[in-house]
Amino acid sequence: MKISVQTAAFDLNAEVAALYAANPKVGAVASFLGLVRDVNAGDGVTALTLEHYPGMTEKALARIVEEAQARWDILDCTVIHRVGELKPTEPIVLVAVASSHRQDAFAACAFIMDYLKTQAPFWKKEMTPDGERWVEARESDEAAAARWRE
Amino acid sequence: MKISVQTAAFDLNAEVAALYAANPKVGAVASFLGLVRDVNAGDGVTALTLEHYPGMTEKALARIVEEAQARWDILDCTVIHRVGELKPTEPIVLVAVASSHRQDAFAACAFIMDYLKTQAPFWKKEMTPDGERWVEARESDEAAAARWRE
Amino acid sequence: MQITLLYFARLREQFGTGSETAALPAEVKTLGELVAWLRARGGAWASELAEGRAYRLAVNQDMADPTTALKDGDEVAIFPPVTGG
Amino acid sequence: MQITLLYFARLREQFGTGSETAALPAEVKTLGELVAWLRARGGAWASELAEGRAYRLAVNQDMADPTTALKDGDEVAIFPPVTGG
Repeated sequence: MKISVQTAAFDLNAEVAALYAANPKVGAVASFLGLVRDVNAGDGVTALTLEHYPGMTEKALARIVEEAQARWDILDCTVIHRVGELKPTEPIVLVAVASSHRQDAFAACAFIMDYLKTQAPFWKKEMTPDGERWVEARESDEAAAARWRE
Repeated sequence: MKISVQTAAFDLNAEVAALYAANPKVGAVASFLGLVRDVNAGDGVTALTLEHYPGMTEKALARIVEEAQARWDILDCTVIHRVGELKPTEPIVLVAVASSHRQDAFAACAFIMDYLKTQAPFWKKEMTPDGERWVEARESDEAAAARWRE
Repeated sequence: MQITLLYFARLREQFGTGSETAALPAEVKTLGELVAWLRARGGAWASELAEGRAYRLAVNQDMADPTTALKDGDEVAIFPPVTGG
Repeated sequence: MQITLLYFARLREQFGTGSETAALPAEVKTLGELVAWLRARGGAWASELAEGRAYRLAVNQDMADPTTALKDGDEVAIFPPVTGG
């Protein structure tokens, strides 16, 4: 398991290969890449600054991964979340889950993303032509996380 | 949209970047990588040979992608399936879906994989210490595809 | 009418060929009647296409079922349930 | 008792600080009582922590709620709903 909070970009090939190349039990890797968009809530976004709570971030992510491991058969997993200033089309987050079978990989990957969105202490500030603004949390993200508790 | 049936390996970085690097509307890329495992149904697997039905394969994959586009908001999508002889830990299939939002990307990616598993004319033959054998279709794959029709 | 027949994977191996051109008798008008006609060849044809065996049918590269009508020049494929991905 | 208080994102900006050390009066025993005590400072404290405003609480880097009891040396964080990913 790898959890990293970092300013640097990451190498998708290397991160995904690290999950399967040395383990021939892996039949499936589901992954998710979140990217900075140039528009949000109808306004142009020229850059994004990501703030986090050092210490709690890693702890929260580790707990989310543990819960995913308890629910599904996971062979390995990587969560990388970037912080600092990012431009449109830059990757923000990678969640990649390796499993013997695809259903476990898909479900665990979606679960980790839904929980990360509501439980991990990151905050986005957007730069727009009208100035800076903190991104508001979305009800739909709370609903997405809640469906795993049904 | 890119659909490819090929013997060559593919570059995950390049394939995924092609979906988002030039399009700042993309906020999410969900991807799935299927790999050759060294064990199946309890027996060791030393290699896999993938046969397909040239012409129908591409047509079937294009139809599956069209159905995904009709169901979800997809900005771009890539499906690559390899054929020929592959060894354990080698990638067999990549499905990557770009969308503005993660739920569409995840759902479309899982849907395409479930349909590919039951509708696209590929067949796997395994080499085991006891000889060659054709892989049997799994009921669970039919059930996975059927749940999208409910 | 004349059609092209394609076989894949286990069926290709069992039938000893991947393709053939067949001139169908007048009474063979549907995919289901075609399968029955092939089954009557006996041997691997009878056993692989027996009732209860799992096989799939395609006409002109689209999945099809036994009720599908055939026409001259069709490309018909018979193969085991698919196992890619 | 003495605790460390951390503020993030919009709250950090509105309060004009990211952290402080606070000596709590004896009657402040829970997170809910701590928030009420901070709210009584007025200004941004009153408006950002008003009833009905959305904020989240953590104690020693775990999510917590207003009923959570405080103890000496705790690291308490107050922040807006998270928006990463």
